[in-house]
Amino acid sequence: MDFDFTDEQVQLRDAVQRWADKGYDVERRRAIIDAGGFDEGAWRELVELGLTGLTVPEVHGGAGLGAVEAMVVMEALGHGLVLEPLAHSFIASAVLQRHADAALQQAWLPRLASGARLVLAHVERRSRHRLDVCDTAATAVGDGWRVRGRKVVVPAGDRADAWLVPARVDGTLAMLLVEAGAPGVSASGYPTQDGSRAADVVFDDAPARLVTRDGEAALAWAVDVGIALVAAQAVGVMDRAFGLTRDYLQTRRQFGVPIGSFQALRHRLADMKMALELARSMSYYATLKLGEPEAVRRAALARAKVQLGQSMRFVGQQAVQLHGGIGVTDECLISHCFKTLTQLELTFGDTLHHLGEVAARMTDEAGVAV
Amino acid sequence: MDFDFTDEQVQLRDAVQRWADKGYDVERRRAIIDAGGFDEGAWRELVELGLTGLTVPEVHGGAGLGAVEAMVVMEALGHGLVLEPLAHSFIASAVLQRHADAALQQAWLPRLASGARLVLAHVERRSRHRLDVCDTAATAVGDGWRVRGRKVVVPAGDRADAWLVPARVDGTLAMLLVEAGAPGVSASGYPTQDGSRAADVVFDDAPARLVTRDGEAALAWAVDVGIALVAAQAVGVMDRAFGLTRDYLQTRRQFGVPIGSFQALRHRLADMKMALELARSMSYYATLKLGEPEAVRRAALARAKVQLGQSMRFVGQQAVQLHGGIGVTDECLISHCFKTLTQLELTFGDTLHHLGEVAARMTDEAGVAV
Amino acid sequence: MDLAFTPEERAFRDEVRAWIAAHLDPALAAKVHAGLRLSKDDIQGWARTLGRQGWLAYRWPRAFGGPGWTVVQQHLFDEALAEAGAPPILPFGPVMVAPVIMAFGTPEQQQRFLPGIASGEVWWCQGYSEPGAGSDLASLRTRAERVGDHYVVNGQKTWTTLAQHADWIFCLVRTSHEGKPQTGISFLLIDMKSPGVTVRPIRLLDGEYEVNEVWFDDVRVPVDNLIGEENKGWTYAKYLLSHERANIADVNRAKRELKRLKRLAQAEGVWDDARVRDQIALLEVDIVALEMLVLRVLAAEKSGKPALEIAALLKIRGSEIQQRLTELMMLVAGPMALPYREAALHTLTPPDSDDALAPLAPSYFNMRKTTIYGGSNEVQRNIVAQTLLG
Amino acid sequence: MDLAFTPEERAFRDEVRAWIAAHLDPALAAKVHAGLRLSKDDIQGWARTLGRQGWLAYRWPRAFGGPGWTVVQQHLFDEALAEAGAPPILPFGPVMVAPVIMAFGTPEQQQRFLPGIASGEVWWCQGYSEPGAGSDLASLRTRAERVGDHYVVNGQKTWTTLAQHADWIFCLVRTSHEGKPQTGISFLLIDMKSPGVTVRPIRLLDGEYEVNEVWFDDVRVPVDNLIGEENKGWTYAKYLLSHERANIADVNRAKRELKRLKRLAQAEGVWDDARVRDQIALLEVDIVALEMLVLRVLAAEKSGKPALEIAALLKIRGSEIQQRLTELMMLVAGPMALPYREAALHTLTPPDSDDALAPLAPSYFNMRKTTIYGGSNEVQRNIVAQTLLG
Repeated sequence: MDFDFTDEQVQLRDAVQRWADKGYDVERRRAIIDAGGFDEGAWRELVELGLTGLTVPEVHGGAGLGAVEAMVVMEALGHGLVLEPLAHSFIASAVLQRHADAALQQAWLPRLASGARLVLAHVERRSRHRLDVCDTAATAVGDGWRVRGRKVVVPAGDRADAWLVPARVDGTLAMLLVEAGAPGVSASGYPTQDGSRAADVVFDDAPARLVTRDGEAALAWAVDVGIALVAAQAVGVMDRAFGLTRDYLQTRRQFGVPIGSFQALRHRLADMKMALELARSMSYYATLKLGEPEAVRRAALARAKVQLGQSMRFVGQQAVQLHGGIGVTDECLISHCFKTLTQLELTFGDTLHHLGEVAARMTDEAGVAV
Repeated sequence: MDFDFTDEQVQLRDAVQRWADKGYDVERRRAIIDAGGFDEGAWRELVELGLTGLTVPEVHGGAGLGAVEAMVVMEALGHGLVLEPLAHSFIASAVLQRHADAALQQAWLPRLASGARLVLAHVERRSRHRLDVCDTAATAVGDGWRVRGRKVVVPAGDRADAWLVPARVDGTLAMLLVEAGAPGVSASGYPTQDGSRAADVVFDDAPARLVTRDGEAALAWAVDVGIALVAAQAVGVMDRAFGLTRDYLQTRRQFGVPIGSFQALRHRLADMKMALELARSMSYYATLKLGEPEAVRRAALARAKVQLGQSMRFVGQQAVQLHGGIGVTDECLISHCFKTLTQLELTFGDTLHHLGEVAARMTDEAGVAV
Repeated sequence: MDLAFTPEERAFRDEVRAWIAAHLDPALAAKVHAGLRLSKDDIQGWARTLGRQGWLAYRWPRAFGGPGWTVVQQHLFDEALAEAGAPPILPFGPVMVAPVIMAFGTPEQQQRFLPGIASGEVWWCQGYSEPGAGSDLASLRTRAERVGDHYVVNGQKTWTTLAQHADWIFCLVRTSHEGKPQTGISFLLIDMKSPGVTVRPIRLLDGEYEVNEVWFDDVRVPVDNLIGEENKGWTYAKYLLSHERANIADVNRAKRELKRLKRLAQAEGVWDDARVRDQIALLEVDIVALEMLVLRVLAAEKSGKPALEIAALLKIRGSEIQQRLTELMMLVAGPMALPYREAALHTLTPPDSDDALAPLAPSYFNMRKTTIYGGSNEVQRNIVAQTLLG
Repeated sequence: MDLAFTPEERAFRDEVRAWIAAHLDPALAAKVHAGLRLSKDDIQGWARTLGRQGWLAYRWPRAFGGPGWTVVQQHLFDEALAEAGAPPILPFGPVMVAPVIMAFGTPEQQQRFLPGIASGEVWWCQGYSEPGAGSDLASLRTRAERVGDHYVVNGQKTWTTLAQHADWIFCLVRTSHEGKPQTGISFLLIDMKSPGVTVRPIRLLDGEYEVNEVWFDDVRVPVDNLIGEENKGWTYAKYLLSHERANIADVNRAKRELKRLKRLAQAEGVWDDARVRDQIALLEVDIVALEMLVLRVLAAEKSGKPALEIAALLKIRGSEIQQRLTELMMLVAGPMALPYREAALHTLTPPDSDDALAPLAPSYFNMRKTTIYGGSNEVQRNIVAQTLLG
């Protein structure tokens, strides 16, 4: 049992954090939001930092690193409030490695490493957080496949090179890969609440490659990996929000004293610290449980998201509250932290949804080990 | 719309409060707890105050007063932490007036007024808070009835003169009346957590009189009346606990100052006040909604119990917490307030149970008027 | 003790409901029911409609041109407006500055200012807060120096709601540095068209421009615009605060929004999801309890009794509930709440369209203000504790 | 970064589990699993069993007769004890006074006192709190005056846990009134059989006698019983506080109690009640998160890094969870939790009997103490805030 980071992991974190601090400062971020929420230049920089191939095996041109390194990177990106959805490169890498055949891996893993954007497109208009609601359907046509349906709120969905698309095949779920530019594909993008970008993507008998017929397992895997990544990102955002709030309490003066001298606010900050550290603990837990058998893994990731959801809401709301009026302005970074946390809570299943998952998967046992 | 008490209601409240302050002081209360939780002398004094017949019609020897007067009395008894279950006299009066035939009313309402104890015995070992779980059964024998079953946690159940007993007849619920001393009846009493008294009562083919074949409606009515009474009692207890806590914060010194100067504790007291006033509001609401048609009434009373349950738990726990070490001693009255509030939360359905009732009865509408 | 309204009160409610139904543009009501942002014309147009009927200043006594309604009638009217989806009545004119003018203004000032407020023609805003003086209002620094028959005002106000549309602003300004900070403050009315007044809208976290910074750079204000005595402004501001009514809890709006939440839950297919439904049920209980609290305060006012100990709780609870309402609506929409669709925040879209969900998250964001402004809920708890403990 | 224990650690766990299974009386374990009250013999008998094995003082270094286990081994042993239903190890001897004696006692004092603690033969209690000095420990007034080679002690302690069974008490006493209140305090060991010591058990809200008042009336204590230097007691007490371990969160007990809660929910027929089950699920998340927090602190200690910023959170969260556990168990029992059955609090009854539910409400009542003692959670939040904000 060990929660230390290796020297390499610390270097990785520092490198990403340095880039975010210097290369992705508040002004650039604001410009990216104004320009629609996704920046090709920033993405290229992520590629140059080697991040898109971080978890791609070395034989396919990646760094061959694992879930802990992905967590370290996501936490740093969260702290930097980076808008570009690198998490989806990690998710795609995980799904392809576990579920795709050798040819598809050979075709796509190197492209992922070199920066191609392969994005999970699983949310539908009526699915909310459920993974079993899927109206999109796929049919075999000759030696290929066709996909028909509509996916929504796909991260940077109109800037993707391809999408991983769950679709029904004869009543069960499959996972397919559809390339941008294929006939019958159209994506309409828009900004999201946190300033990043998403799109609705329509597949009108679009040609596709089959990733796996066991789409249920592949989607569950994709979402669990996604939960762990979102957890790490959220910890980074909360850490930023916590630090900003602590600073504010120490510098802002009212009634002739720093507001950090008021006991009610001091206790609130202590409670924020509690929420942050519980969330950080469960972010580690989420990442370290990804290797467990599916039943254990799913229960664990659901637990993590329940804790993360509660912490995100509390930290986000209280960070704004403790900033007072300035906290609700667009100018103040804390409002961006708050909106990012809100968006992350709604991503890959919200708190109530995952509470249901925990309840459904609960056994007689208790503790981290089960 | 008017929440003023009439002069008569104020006099009634003052009379009960005076009796509780002087005649039912802490020492007497402690002696009653030590002696088993029910005192015949105290009951006689309640009878002499005219309280057992408060809601019995004047033609039957009562005062002919209504639900608001019962509420006023219960709040005063709650404030006085009175152990004897007067609420059940009001419940019995309400059930008999609404559901019993003239003969049964003639037989029992005058006895109620003169102090006979007729107690609702509806909880069974496996029912928890549900009213539809009932294993006790009744059968018609000749021109009478026989009851077989076991009821538990019946307030002062071994000191009752008779019980109102829901029982199954041909699959539906009926309400019967069984007299103490009848063959086949046995009651074993015990103290309860709040220091009052209860009993398990076994009916072994005990002879009974039918109150009504519509036991479902009668039981729902009994419980709704009970909820309103418990709500009022709880407001009295919370008011007492709140006052004790406020006094303690003003007098107890730590670190050289009254602990009521610490902002975190001051805000907690403000939150207790909030919980108390929301509860008081919903106690009024509960009482004033008793006259509505059954569907509206049931939804309203469930709402009231949800608010009361939350307030009771918060006020009880925080009153103890703010008292510190002394708060968890038997000697300190605040611990008795806390235990009483705990017991009241578990009486006539707890918070989660009634949340379910509210959810099940929810309509498109909103507000007090619906 | 009775929950029911009198037959007269019920008749009154029927009357105002009918009038509102006849005069409120259904398209405008639909915007309100859909949680859309309202334009200046939406708000002021409706204010003028009410003004023509004499109902914009519905809390005013007859002596000043109000309808002279009882507190219960006022509540029923407020309820009828909310349930019909009427645009909000901005409080700055009729609710905030008008009572001060009535109580402390000269007859000339009353004749000069009150009619424009009652008719909805003149848009007022409030100049209290300053940068650095949030909850600590007494530390304000905007100063007014008497020069002949004018004050010369210099300084900055902030969080000035909808000042970008305002014709007039009522300000607390510093006219003296002697004594305690509170004692050197005066209550001044300033024409927003005066030379030297600059307004900069502040973009809020939901993308909207709802509050402003207002600068005063050697703004000349006639001494006739001073309310009451110089250096007594703090007293007038406190008078205003102590006259804030039960409607600070905004419970009628909460009832309307609860109905909207229920409609949304049905439309989004989670009305039968036990977990979501329990959350709605809990909120329903909260709102009923809040309404009962409001009714108790109203009933006390009606009987002429003070109910301040309870009234202080209304702002805390009301704001928490407004926040929870918007939070739950957003959660009901799930991931569909995430797209930020600027146009759909202003323009009606079909109720079953994706765009209809666009206002939910911004409303949730916007409502964070309710526990901050008008004295943060921390300050409110200080006030409650002060009344309880001294 | 790894959640798994090493093979050596797993082997260690197997070993201690097997030993506990072989030595713990199943009837005693059943009492613990049923939440019953334990007698003096229950507690001390088990302490002696551990003492004979050398494991009662399981956190001690080898130099003082402990097993010299790593922090992870200590945690695994604690977990094995909890899951097996072993009676608690009272901390006053092995965890509280012993480290102070090791760090500041003379070799003679170490030889005199430590063996009796390690063997479980000598029962210790803690004399810190006084009436009027709860969270404000430095204001204590029990005084010790040096008279020849004795101190004469006068005063009163309170909240002294299980002092009615104790052989010795370690006390903070005032030996000087000069300087700050903290500077005049000394750390004194007192034989409870000394003339002038009076113990009065305090009845708690659950009917149990768990804490006591202890009076000192001209009690003569040899100066040999002074630990360290006179007037330095505050330093030693603080040393002790800073050495409180991750087990202050009591997470292993929480895991056992969560399993008990689940058994209860099944037995009472509410395991499939969605509302109750959600509450249990939420608590399961809380407990996993708490365990992760504990493991992080342990791992930091193992790597020799301080983790005090997180450790300060453990007492707050651990106590809240203990309270919620007992609260939910009581709620699961519903009205069946209401009978107060004194005998059933001490004596095993069939698991499906009504009596088996008797301990639930008293446990809930009893657990209110956990957010009060050892520095109330309000004081804990002060401490956390102090480290964050200064």
